[in-house]
Amino acid sequence: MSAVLSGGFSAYLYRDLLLAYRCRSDLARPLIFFLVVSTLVPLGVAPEPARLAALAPGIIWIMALLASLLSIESLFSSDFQDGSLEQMLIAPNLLAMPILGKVTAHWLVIGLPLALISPLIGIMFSLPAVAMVPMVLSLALGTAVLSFIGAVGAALTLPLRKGGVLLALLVMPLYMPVLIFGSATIQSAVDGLAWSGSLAILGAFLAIAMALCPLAIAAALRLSS
Amino acid sequence: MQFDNVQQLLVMDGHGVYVWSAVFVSVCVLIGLIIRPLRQHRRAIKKIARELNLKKTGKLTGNSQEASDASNT
Amino acid sequence: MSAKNILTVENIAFERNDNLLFHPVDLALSRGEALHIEGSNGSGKTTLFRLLTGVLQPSCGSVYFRGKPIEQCRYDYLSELLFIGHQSAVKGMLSAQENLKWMSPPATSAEELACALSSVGLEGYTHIPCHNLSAGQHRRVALARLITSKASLWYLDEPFAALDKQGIALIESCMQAHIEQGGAILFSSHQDLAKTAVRKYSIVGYQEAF
Amino acid sequence: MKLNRQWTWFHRLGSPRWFYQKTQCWLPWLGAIAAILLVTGLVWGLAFAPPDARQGNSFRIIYLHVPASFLALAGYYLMAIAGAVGLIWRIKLSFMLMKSAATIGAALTFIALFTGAVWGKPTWGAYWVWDARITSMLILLFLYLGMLVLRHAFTNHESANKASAILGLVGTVNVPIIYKSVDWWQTLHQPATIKLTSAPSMHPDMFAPLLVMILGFYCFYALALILFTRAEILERERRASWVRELVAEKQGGL
Repeated sequence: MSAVLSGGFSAYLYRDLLLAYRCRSDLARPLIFFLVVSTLVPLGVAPEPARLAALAPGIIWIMALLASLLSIESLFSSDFQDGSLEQMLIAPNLLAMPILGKVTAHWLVIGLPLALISPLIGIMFSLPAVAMVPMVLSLALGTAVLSFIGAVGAALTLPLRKGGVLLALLVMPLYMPVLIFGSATIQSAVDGLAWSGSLAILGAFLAIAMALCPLAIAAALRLSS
Repeated sequence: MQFDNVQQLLVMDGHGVYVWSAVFVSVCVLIGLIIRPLRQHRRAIKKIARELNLKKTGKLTGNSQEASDASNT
Repeated sequence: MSAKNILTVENIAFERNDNLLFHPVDLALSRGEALHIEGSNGSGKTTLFRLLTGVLQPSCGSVYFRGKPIEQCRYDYLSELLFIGHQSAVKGMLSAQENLKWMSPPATSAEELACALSSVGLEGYTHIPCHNLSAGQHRRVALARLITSKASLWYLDEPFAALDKQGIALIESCMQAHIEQGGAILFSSHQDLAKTAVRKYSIVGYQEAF
Repeated sequence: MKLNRQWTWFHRLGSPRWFYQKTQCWLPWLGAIAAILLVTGLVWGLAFAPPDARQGNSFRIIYLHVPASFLALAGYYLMAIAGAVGLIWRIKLSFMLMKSAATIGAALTFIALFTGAVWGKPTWGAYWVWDARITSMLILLFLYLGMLVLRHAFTNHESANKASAILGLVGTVNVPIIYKSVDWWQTLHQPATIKLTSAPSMHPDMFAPLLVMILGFYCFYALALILFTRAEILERERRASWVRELVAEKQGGL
């Protein structure tokens, strides 16, 4: 085929970032969703800072999880519709490399901005300042794991027309450990305990996901044609 | 036997309703797990038998029937 | 299987929902030759291409590239292969030149890309995002790969679909040139080639499995 | 026609026809053993085992809860292994086993959840308690439901089988992670309450019926799996010649 395609990881990372840059407007969609949905909580629950601070770690993580889930479905569907997924399957290089490239691009475009914007929500939820850094770190690591696991769900439900809800049902049980350790990092920081332990476990999840998810995604993509 | 009579067995000093409801639901689900495949099995056989009969009668009335058979199986 | 055959296919069959899609296919393709796959709609031509490129695994039978099964020589088989399917694999947000650069070997320079695009009749459109172009023009961007590609084995699934007269003549000349340089082409189409001599092979759809 | 997969014994073992005929004679025996074990275990546990010191008679639900949750988890691994075997060697029979294991596993997980919830009422005063064991059982139920829903979403059988096999493999990697993280989450938020399944430390009179019940559930699981798979074989292989002879002969016999 051609060396550009066999370049795999860097080629697909560059192309997906370029594509995301070309339609910058829909990059903001998950961020706006994250902000809007987080403002629902004080309206729904209670504006008192004390009660909000108690809820903050879990709520912020759940909102980030939903925002990432929303945007994961389009990871492969645009390539599936216009046929470039078929070319990806036929490229001579290892199929896991383009997948790594695409998922990293998705994380850089969706996951990282979520993590960087989360202090804003932290302030709204009167989260103590000491918990800001662990929150950003846990969200940055966590959304990477979420992108990998979500990509497996997206690849499995690719040939189905209305795969959106099914994708959420498939992927939600696999998101729960990440949610547990992510919100625990922030919670232990708020309580003044050492938060590096649960962050390390999030890192371990990322290592497992980075190693195993591309295999599952490759098998699922081969299935979709 | 831990209980003197059946009446005590049912009541189980107050916890009977929980124990027996759990037992009842579990037994129902277990029996369902046996009945459903048996019924599925019988239905499959009936379906195949109907296909066979269709094919047998089809042969009797010449080949034209055969073509329509093949298309709708 | 003599090494001369670049591609040998030994009674490939594919089963979907317990129905065989087509009668088992047996064919061989050697260098400097084009094979025209004919078959009615739904007789499984696209599935055959997917079986040949290794995306789908056949229910039985196997494909040999230069005498070796494709599972064993996947890397050099796929590096020698160019496949253009029904979809044109063109990204709407990228311009025609970026799309072609993405799909052709990295060594191709900007001039080569520009001249390939102009020879398929897209001179003025090289830097316009493709979502402004028509389906026929998307098809031409995809088929511009025939000019820039260095692959020796071509699989073309209905190359002449959505193309006007002038486009068809252009594609046929590319195929003619490729065969003369010793390449091999396997293509499916509903219309015959005007000039080049081709062998024909027809696929028969299969009503009902065994 | 040279078959590119040579017929090793492994493939013959995997042929649906061999499975259908072999299990024909196992069914009555397996059914009898499972019935005897389950009835004796249940009667023994409910009527003859001594009540627990703290929980009184409500602890008797353990005789249904523990075997069901035990089998639900073991069933998930069996399902994933069947899927993996099907994916690697492309054996139809193992995909059918996987499909049946998914249905039975979901039903057993439901039993485990229902009995666990009912057991929670007398012990902790509330039907739903976020105890580690019950929460992981709930997540396991979601995994099973995900499998069943994904399977029904596909029209083409082959991709349905392969997709759920892949999901099964991804699930098996996550099940231990989920169980460990829920346990860790449990200790983080609540002091260790009465552990629901303190089987080994139980009095021998209480433990014996539990063992019988677990054996009974294993036989029951095998029985249900064989029944479901036989029905699936008839549905999938309805065009095979041996199925038609079988049906014709059965029809002749009626």
